[in-house]
Amino acid sequence: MKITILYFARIKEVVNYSSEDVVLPDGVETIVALKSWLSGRGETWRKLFHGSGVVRAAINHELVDDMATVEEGDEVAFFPPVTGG
Amino acid sequence: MKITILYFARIKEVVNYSSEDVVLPDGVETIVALKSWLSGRGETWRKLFHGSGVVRAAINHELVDDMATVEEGDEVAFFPPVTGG
Amino acid sequence: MDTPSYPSPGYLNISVQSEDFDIGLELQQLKAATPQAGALVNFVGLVRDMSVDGKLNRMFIEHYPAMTEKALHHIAGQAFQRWPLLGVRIIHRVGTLAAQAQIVLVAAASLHRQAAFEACAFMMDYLKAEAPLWKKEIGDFGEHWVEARTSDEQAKQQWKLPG
Amino acid sequence: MDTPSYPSPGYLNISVQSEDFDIGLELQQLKAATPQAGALVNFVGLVRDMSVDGKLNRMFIEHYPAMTEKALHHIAGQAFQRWPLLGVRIIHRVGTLAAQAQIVLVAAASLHRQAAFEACAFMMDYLKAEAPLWKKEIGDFGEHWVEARTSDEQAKQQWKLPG
Repeated sequence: MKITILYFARIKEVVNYSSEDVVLPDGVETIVALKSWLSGRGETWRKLFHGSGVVRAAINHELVDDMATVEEGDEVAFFPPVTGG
Repeated sequence: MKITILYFARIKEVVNYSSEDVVLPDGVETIVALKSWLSGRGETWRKLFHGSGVVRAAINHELVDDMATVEEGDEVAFFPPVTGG
Repeated sequence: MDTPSYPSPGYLNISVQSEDFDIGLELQQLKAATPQAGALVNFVGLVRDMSVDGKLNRMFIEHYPAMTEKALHHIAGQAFQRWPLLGVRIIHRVGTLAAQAQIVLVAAASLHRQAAFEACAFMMDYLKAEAPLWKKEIGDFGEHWVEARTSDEQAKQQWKLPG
Repeated sequence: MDTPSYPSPGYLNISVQSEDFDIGLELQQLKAATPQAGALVNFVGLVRDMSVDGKLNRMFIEHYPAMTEKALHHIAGQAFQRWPLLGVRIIHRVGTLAAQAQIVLVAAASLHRQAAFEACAFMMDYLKAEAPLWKKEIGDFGEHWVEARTSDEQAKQQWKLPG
């Protein structure tokens, strides 16, 4: 299935993208599975998702946890803990 | 001893004074004794100090309780519970 | 203005006045006086247009002139002792005020938000329970002195420190 | 602007903008929109001129445009559900801000002060923990993203309702 992924703040700087459209292989249907799949891209990605820093996720503009389900056409976002206010 | 007494808000309207200088007889040395002594002036005063309404007191601009001591030259004030803000 | 009875290591400005005040201007001045501040919290109390007895036309606020500023300094001094505040501004109006008029401003500046929030709420609770001010409501119903609310005394009690 | 996801029986106005705001004007508009209000509480967050690494020259605030207003509406909606509020105004600035600039305004109007105080503190705690905004500090030390503080997450947790 095809989704859009957005990256913000420190994470955008680390991966060097602000957004991308990706086609997920079968079986990648949750945030945690998506993180694992992206980690397969190499060291930068593996450290990002499996290092010490917390990576938060949103699906279609709602904060979600790792077990949330990703569906066709979703806008998924990855970002660090928020620091506004 | 001689003191000044001020009255505020509802109490000022009841007694119909805003202030008076009084000379206290010997033995009237606390707020509670002062209230009793003033109550001797008549029904209006007795109801004011011994009725259902709370009367607060201050001596020289500090809130005090009934047992506080009154001294020569003090400015004593009687007023209802405050309602500012 | 009285000398504060408590130490006020920060900026402190207290006014009791009949004139209205400009919230934006007051906060700008507080901000200018506390350049390290990261948080400003302020409360504004307004004359409500309804009384328990019906529609209110205006309010009269009486006070005890020699005592009011002293009481407000005392309250602000306690807030400076309890929270790491950079500045405090208090204004209370007296005299005759129209419905919807501004009555009181209490503002606190601090590095972080929690101190400013707590100190501002604390000062309002103490002001309501201790500052010698009395409101009279005037409307079609005639006029009456506002009754003190026991909830205001309870609000003050919750700030009592143990021991 | 998004449609609020929660009922907002009162006045609600939310802005995410790069422009500065005028606190006095904003509160005047909130007051005009809530003529029954007896209490206004507002918080203003400012860029501090010191960072953990030294003197700060400016701050850059990044956000997730499609999500920020939605998150703020969600937060305000929760406040309307928990307190008898008459109105809420939230402004958050984004982009590059100078030291001492205003970052955020959260204001609540209610009949009595307690609701406005609590709702304003609640909204700030939730905004700090949930709104998709990120600060980068820029100074003589270079630049760094601000680290999230665990105290902000704890501040949010204290508002959790039992059960």
